Amino acid sequence: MKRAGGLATAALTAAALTVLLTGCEGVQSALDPAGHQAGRIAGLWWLFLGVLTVIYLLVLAGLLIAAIRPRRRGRLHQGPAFAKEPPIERRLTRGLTAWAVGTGVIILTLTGLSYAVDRDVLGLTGRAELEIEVTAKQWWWQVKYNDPVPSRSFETANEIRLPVGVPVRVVLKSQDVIHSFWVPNLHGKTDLIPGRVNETTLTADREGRFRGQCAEFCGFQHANMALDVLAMPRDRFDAWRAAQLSSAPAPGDALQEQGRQVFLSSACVMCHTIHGTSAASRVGPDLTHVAGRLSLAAGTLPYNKGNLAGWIADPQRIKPGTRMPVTGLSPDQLQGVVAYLDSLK
Amino acid sequence: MAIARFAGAALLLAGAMAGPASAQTGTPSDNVPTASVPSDKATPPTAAAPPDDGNWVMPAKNYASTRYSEQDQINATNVHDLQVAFTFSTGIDRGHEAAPLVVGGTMYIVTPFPNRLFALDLTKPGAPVKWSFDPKPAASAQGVACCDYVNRGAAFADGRLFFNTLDSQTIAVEAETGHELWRTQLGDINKGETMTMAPLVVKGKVLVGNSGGEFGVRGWLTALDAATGKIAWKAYSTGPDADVLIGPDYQPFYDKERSTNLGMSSWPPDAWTIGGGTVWGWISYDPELNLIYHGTANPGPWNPEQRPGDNKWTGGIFARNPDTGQARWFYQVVPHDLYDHDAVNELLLLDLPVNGTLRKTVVRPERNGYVYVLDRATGEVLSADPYAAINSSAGVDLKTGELTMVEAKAPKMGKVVRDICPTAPGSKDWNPSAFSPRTGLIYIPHMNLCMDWQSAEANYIAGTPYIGAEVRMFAGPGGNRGELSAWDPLKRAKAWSVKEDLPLWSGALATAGDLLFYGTMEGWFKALDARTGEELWRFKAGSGIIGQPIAYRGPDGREYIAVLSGVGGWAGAVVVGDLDPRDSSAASGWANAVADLKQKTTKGGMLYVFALPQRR
Amino acid sequence: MSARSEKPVIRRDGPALGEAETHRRLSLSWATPPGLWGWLSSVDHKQVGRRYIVTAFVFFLLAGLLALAMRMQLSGPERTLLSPDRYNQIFTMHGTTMMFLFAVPVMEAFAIFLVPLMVGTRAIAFPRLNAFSYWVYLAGGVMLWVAFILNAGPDVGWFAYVPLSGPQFSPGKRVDFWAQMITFTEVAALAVSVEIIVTVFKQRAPGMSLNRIPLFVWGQLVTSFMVVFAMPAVMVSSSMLIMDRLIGTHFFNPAEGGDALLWQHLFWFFGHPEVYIIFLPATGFVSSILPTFARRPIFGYTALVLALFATGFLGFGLWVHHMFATGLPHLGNSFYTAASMTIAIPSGIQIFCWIATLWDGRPRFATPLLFVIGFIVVFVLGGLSGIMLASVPLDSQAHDTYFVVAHFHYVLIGGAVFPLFGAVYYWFPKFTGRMLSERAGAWNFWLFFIGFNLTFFPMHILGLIGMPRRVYSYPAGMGWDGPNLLASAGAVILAAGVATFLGNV
Amino acid sequence: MSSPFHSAVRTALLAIPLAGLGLAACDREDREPRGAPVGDSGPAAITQGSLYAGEPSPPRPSHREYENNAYHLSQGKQLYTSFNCNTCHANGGGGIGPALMDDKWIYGGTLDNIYATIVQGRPNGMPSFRNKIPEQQVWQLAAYVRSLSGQTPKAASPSRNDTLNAKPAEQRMPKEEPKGSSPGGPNLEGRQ
Repeated sequence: MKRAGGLATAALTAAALTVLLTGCEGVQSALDPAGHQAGRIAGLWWLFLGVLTVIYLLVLAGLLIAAIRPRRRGRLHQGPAFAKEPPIERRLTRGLTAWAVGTGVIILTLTGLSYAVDRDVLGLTGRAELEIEVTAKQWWWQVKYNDPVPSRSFETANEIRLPVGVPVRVVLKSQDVIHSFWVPNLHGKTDLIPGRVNETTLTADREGRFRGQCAEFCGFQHANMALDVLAMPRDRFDAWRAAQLSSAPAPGDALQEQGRQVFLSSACVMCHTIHGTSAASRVGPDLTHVAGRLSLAAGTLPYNKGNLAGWIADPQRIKPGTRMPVTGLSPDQLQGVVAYLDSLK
Repeated sequence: MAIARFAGAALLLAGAMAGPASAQTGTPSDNVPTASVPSDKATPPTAAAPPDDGNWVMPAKNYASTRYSEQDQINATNVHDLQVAFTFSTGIDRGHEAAPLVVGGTMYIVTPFPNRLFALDLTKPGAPVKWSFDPKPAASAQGVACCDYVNRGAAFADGRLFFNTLDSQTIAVEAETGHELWRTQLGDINKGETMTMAPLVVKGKVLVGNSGGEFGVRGWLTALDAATGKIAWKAYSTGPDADVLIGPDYQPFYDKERSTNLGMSSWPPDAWTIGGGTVWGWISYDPELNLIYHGTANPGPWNPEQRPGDNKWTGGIFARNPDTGQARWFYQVVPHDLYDHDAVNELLLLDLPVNGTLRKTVVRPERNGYVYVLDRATGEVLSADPYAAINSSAGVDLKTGELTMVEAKAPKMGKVVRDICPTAPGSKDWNPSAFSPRTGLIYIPHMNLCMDWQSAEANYIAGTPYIGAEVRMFAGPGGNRGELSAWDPLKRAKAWSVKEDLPLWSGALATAGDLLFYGTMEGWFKALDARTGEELWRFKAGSGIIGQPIAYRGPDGREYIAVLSGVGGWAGAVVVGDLDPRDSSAASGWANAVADLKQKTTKGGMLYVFALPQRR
Repeated sequence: MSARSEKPVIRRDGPALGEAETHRRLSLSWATPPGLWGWLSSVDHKQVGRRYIVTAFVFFLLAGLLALAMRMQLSGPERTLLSPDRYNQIFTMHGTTMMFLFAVPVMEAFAIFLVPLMVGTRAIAFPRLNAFSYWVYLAGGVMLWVAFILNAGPDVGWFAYVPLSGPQFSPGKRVDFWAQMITFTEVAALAVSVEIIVTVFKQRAPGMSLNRIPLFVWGQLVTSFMVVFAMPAVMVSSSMLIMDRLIGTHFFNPAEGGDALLWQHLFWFFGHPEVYIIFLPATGFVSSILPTFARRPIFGYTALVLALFATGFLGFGLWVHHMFATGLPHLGNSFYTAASMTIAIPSGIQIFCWIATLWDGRPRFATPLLFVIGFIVVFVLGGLSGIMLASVPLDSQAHDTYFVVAHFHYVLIGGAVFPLFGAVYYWFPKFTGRMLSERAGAWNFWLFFIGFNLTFFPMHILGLIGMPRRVYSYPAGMGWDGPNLLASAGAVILAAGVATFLGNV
Repeated sequence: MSSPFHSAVRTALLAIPLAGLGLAACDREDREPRGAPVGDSGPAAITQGSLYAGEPSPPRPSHREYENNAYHLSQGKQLYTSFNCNTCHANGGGGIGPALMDDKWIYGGTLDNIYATIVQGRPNGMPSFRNKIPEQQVWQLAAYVRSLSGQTPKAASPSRNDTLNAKPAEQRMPKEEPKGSSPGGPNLEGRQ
């Protein structure tokens, strides 16, 4: 029995270690903070982990000792304990009181710490310099960069880019069901709830590419509803922003031109927008600069021409249940559309 | 005989329209009715409202848009004898919003789609058809007409009739023969561009604008050479200044209208290309200042969250030079319009004492429920007073000209905002009011409706509506859905008003007999005492009336009142489109407001002409 | 079972009857009628209790199979064993079945069987209601599972958040079945709670004052009160959901004046106490088993009872910690943080008392005690991760991730299933008259314990490194492959443990 | 109280129709995002009346699965808004276009008729969506359009939407007997 227990413990420890070593650094990890908020939360996490581990070990030690401590033979209780053995009862009661008080103090401390971090993480909202409006839809993210001058606002999808060190206010809305916006490396999650407007603040501390994912079950493709977050230096961000404001470039060659024609006369135009063309529907993501994005289909596939073609050819294979239909384009048409879309940097 | 009269009338008209030079030569003292009006009353500028010759050559009667006839044979004492002189069926059963025209013994009627033009010979008994003209517009235009296939009338000038067809053509026809002179295709129905407005002819130019603000078109007003149909200029309502014809002449009163390329920068990128601002309403013209005044319709889509910014130059009033189209001033009545409040209603040119000084003003009962008085030379807002129930805005700041919106009533995505007054069609839609210089009152046929509104994400698919809102309308406070208010522009208050069960969608007509005519959607054609509002006479027409009544002097010298019946329009869509009022959002919410209309009237187009019985 | 008394029985509302006549009449009314129909219409609390237990275990096994299917799907990245539609139905059915058709009913079943015996009465109060509750429960469960087998299983999660579960986003009848099942099972639970409360308060044997009733009965009593206060919330909300879906009301439609968050408030007002509804009876198991095998009376009877009360009371004040991410006012959230953490105090007291009992006793490590020790090891870990989740900032990272999955499996399996297995081993002779094999029991325990930890411990890490819950698939290269594979392997061992139990039974 | 035998018989009698219902539910609740198998195609030509030259195209239960399936109907409902059907036809009450929730069918009320109307367009303003809407989605739309007047099974028809509720939900619409296309023609199929 004990050997089995030891084995189990060993297996558990080994498993835990392996996992911890591989997992900590990641593009979607709360333990690898890259932003002010996530950093504070991770700090709190390690603190909680430390304190609670100590408590857990204490309990386990108590249990272990209680189970295996040597006992005098034949000392069995007869009848109610209260009368028979006051000393041990008294000792245990004192222990219980101490234990309860200790628990209370620790809990009070932890509550206070949690509260302090909560305030700190919140406190940044007022100082945001940039406002991004994220609208969740089944199953992708519409991202709007708002600006006091309306013509300097623009829209993208499934991708947020932000300048390093600048607090960014993210306004969160939903158009269908409840989703949750979660970029663990930068901050904890906030829900997007139809009929409500929520807010969160992101402040990236360092450059990098992070991944966010919907964290509230939202139907068929909850699993494939991710977004990329790119933290970049201010100047590169500004350049990117300026480029996003421009309309889509004109087709560069005959194939692209043919693709553009197909796009504008087929099912594509019913759902998508490409600025600078007559396509301006808002069912699906804005494709004005689709080729400049890091991934396709809400973080399902990395962006490249092959994946783009595969996605258009049979979206239902890649993301069953997605709103993007199988359009039945002929191979020629598909080739053209892919060439055209790939030119939209 | 008839020809001679006709020619005389035409000559007279030609003179009136020849421009400010000739208009100014006429001395005001020649003008009997206005001269008799005391100076503390509002009067239309004589140049824009010349003496009545008994004809009716443009839907608004004159450039000042008073819809006032100096015919006084029919008056309060004899109107009860008024009876039908003759009728004429147009054969079309859609909404008849047009005003008949009468020029020297001939009456011209333009029907809704398919936009046939009839000339009726008034000199003969029963007014037989003299000629008719069928422009044969494209049938599919019906699918992109937002609010029934209406047409608001033709315009007559220089022996020619000008009118628009639903499929975006402007056509000139020889008035005498009905021969087509020219036609110009101005818009593309595949993008949702239609034309329903009545043209206005100013100084040899035919001014027309497009409809389709609900289809994501880009609004414009264009001037066509009356002789050839060639485009003289075209002023867009959105986009770069060069397209909007904003140049060195542009001197708006308010600073917020003054910046370069506001027509682009006040929109999200590219949104101005499908941003609406159509010019489908009324145009007035002041020959003295040589300015035309026209409104621009709502920005598209309705859902305001999709178009942050002021959305210039939609929802406002332009003053332009008719020769070049260059803008003189602009005032945005509804910046960042929240409720489909097209600013295209009639613009009455009145010289009005304001704070002791006589100001040249333009008066507009606006969709948002205020009577605006603007200085027509500068665009300054002199006053804006509510004439209907309003809870979506809290008045206009006369210093800045800004309309104060009520935040709680602003449309929201994903939320039904309840009980917004007025509705999307406004306190008053296109149906024009009339002004009588004798009473000094403006007669405003309007509505008393409120609505629930929910914004939704609008998808632009070319040729389909671009709206993004669900609306259901219902009766406003008091339960009456319509009202005719007599507005005193001096006191800035209602003199009297008459409540109507159904919303009013017809124009008003004031006559020198101190009568006021209008029709209701259930088919009553009514005459009120213009001073008291007392109902003196009513007649039940075959179908609901949404047309514009006119008064004219017939070839026999008698006074006639004419009106088209034929329910329809946005308000009557539930009848003409045979909609199902169980769906309260049908016809963009109108079905709910007039769910009982199907029980009260049926469709059918008919001209009614009334006269007093001939004395033997 | 009928308590015989020496004196003639005096009935307040009837004639005085002799002992024999009383006995005859009572036997007539309480006896199980003959035949199939008789069997079906039995109102004997022991028979109903056994049926409840067996039915609940059947549902436990079914839901466990679903869990295995999910673990197979998630054993590696981008597996296509299950379609998203199937997967969503499966995880919904797993959660729903475990919570509504297994955990609560099985605890009530033990109460139905044991409480009357422990307070010394001949039958549970309202025996017909008791039988009714079973049939309603069975109807609800069968309805749900038949729907599931016919491809109309709910697919919106056991929490069925609107608007996803609402009329627009869940077409068809799937959610209707779910919501009706909720109403059925909650009616059953409410009925049983009323019976337990009345039994404990009105039918105790003479001389059994409240401070002498067994801790198990205390646990069931507090639980029953919690059920009475908590279950109506979910019944009301599930009925509101059905009305929204079928007759077009707007309780949860934000557009027309409803609120999507109303559902969450109502659901978690039930949903959090639900955890204690499952856990408190289990503490009753522990407090029954421990003194027996520690061979020492339980330490701190009064403290344990007070802890039960405290837990029962506090359990209603923390539901918002399920909603920290919904953007509720922050000050309010902080209150719920404090309240959620406070619950650690009564739990800590209980743990201390149990360990103290063991400490001072002379334990015999029979299977039931093994399970109790396993319970302490596992449950304390779950409780401590619960303290983390009570903190708003930490919850904002861990909420709706595998960390939470790990946490509540530690709490629920640790806090309820371990004691439950212990209780089965402990009371099996009483239920059936047969002892279970100790050898198989040990195998059962160790397989279950190891399998459990192997399955769920890695999930803590998975959650922290970013894996959200309720995903049917996940991309490769996220660092999630290893822990997931480990968890799936653990699930197999866990299943082996359960299989051993089945074999033993 | 009846005997166990009787109750068993009763249970069995009850179970048979229930099982039938259950089997029907299998298809009704399917969520096949891809729709009908590849290679299916729309109706080549649809006549709306019995006055036609040549042989009538035989009535065929084409793509019934779309209108018996809750998922397809709800997809159709979503597309109805996405593709701006609602901006002309409102929530079925009509506006620019005719009402769809009443009993009048100008161009025929069978699934095939509606498919043809969407794909081909109609002369008085209905645009043609040929090549613009993938075939499967047209079927979904057509099925949804039929649900507006209660032509689809109540158990599969959509319920109220989460937006402004302008009219009773499709599942609560009374079934309208389609009128407006001549009897004897292929429309009989839609009249059962």
